[in-house]
Amino acid sequence: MELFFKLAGMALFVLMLPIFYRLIAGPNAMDRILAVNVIGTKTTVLLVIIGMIFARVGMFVDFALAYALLNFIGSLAAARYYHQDRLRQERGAS
Amino acid sequence: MAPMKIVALITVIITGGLLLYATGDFPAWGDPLSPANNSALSRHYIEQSRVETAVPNLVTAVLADYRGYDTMFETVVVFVAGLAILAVLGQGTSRERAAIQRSAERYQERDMINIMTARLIVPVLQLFSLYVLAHGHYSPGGGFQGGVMFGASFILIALAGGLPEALSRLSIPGALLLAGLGVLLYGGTGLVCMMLGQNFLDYHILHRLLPATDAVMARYHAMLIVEIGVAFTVTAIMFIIYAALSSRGRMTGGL
Amino acid sequence: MIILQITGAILVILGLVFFLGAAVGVVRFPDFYSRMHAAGKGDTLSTILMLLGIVCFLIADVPWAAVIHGDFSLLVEPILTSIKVLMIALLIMVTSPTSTHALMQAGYDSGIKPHLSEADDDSTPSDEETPTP
Amino acid sequence: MEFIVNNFNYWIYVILMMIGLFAMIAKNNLIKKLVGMTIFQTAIILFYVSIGVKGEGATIPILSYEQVHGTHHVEEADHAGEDDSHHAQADLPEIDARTITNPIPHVLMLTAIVVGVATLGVALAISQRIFHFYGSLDEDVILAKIQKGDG
Repeated sequence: MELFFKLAGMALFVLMLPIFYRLIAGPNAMDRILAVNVIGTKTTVLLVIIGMIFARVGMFVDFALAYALLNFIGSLAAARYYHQDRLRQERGAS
Repeated sequence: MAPMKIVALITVIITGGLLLYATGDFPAWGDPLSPANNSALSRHYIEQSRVETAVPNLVTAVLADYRGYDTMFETVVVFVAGLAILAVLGQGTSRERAAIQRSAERYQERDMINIMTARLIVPVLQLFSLYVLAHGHYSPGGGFQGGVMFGASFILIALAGGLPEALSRLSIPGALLLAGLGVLLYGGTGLVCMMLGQNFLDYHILHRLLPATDAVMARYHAMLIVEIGVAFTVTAIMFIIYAALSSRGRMTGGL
Repeated sequence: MIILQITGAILVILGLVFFLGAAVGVVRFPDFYSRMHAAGKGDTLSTILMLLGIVCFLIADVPWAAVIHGDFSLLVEPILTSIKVLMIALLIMVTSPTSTHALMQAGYDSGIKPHLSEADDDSTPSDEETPTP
Repeated sequence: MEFIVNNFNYWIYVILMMIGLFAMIAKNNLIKKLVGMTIFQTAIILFYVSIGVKGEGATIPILSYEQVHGTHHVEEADHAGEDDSHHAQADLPEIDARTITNPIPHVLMLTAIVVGVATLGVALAISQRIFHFYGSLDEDVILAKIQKGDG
């Protein structure tokens, strides 16, 4: 079973690489924020899987919960910033 | 290429080369007998802290008890950083603030979905942060983590409902009071130890005051008090940092 | 208990498959909105599936033989952990669509143009509201 | 080649640190300098935490219930008679220090992260103030304005 979770964790990590490509190559900032958001959500799962590998899920699940909540706040903050950014530019222009 | 970049590149290559050369003398990855891992101090913490403090989480035990001075002054640093941010950014004149308020009211159409999700998440987040704080003796957690998450719940309110909404729950003077209270709680615990005739922050004497059975449990409970103090300060300062930076110190508008 | 483990393994692998779809979508789709679509849906579903699979494994790991003999204290920690993992799944179910929505709104408001194949040259989306001054 | 493979973790930290240092020196924008500073800090945090790692068999520095309170389960009933002669702590199982990750680097970095956040906040506040004052975050523009003497 540990082998299964090691393989699953590795597969998850490998599948994050295309999203990492989007993070580097994304044409604009919003694409990058999108990629960060997806990687953050997947990191939650990865943390629980790491907990399964070490057989200390009870500890790692706390990190995962905190990470999920803070990741949400982070992407919401980024979204609000870009939302405001355009309004700010309009205000400056008008 | 700008000249500054060439200078930077040369500096970076020389420094990096020296550092890489030095890594040859470093212990191998995961060596349990490396000097840092095999020191008497580290082994004492791992083997004796369960007897001396009854706290399973070694990080909490070392953070709040053995390295209490360090953590106390880290808390003070966080407190001073919050004060410095407020001092640097200032509060803005009232006329400026009113103008910002008007434009903020006009431009900030609040999103219903964000507000509803925030209403759903904020209680969970606050409850979880209290769990992280209180359960820090047994699982990863403690004052810093719980405080950051509690502060994040106020940041979430500010993101979804606007900064005035969050400031009506935790005003800036209130946050400063909370931060000061946290430092006072930490320092006061140490002072009480001193008044009882022990060294500063030597908790085991507190068994005379606390409803604890013996000196070991006194250290256990005093650690919780100290962590609560840290959490107060970190909560308040996280919110102050967000509030001041997101509104350029005017405390209106915001993200 | 082998059935629970097999279910868990299938759920985790299914989650990985959905995440593969999301990853391909994020890389290959032409514009921000369709990428967001792939990421938002595939990411949420795959996360929930994988967490459910992990819950299956956790419940299968409980020493049921001892529990049936009356040692219920062994049941506390796995159940607590399972509830926490389910809690993460629930939170992801709520927060991930919200952040997708907020990012989409922010992308629209910061003026990202959608990729319209027949109307590539008139690049402004027709229904963009004029900002009120 | 063996030199690289044996020390690849240090290579990662050094490369990250040098990326941060390069950004701190070469970039003109103050915010980008701060980003470089944060990368530098992250490299140091990773380095410290990796020092505490103890190979394959070691777990996180949180003791299990049995390691703190002794074994209370099935074994206690078997050895109840002979436990009486021992001290109360005698039934605590031995902890091999090699199976627990070193907690000291974790503690140091826990406080370092929080202080890093606080100092980053102060730095951002100061750069916001600079932007408000000079209308730009570009170092050259700010220096030119300072030399011209208008503020």
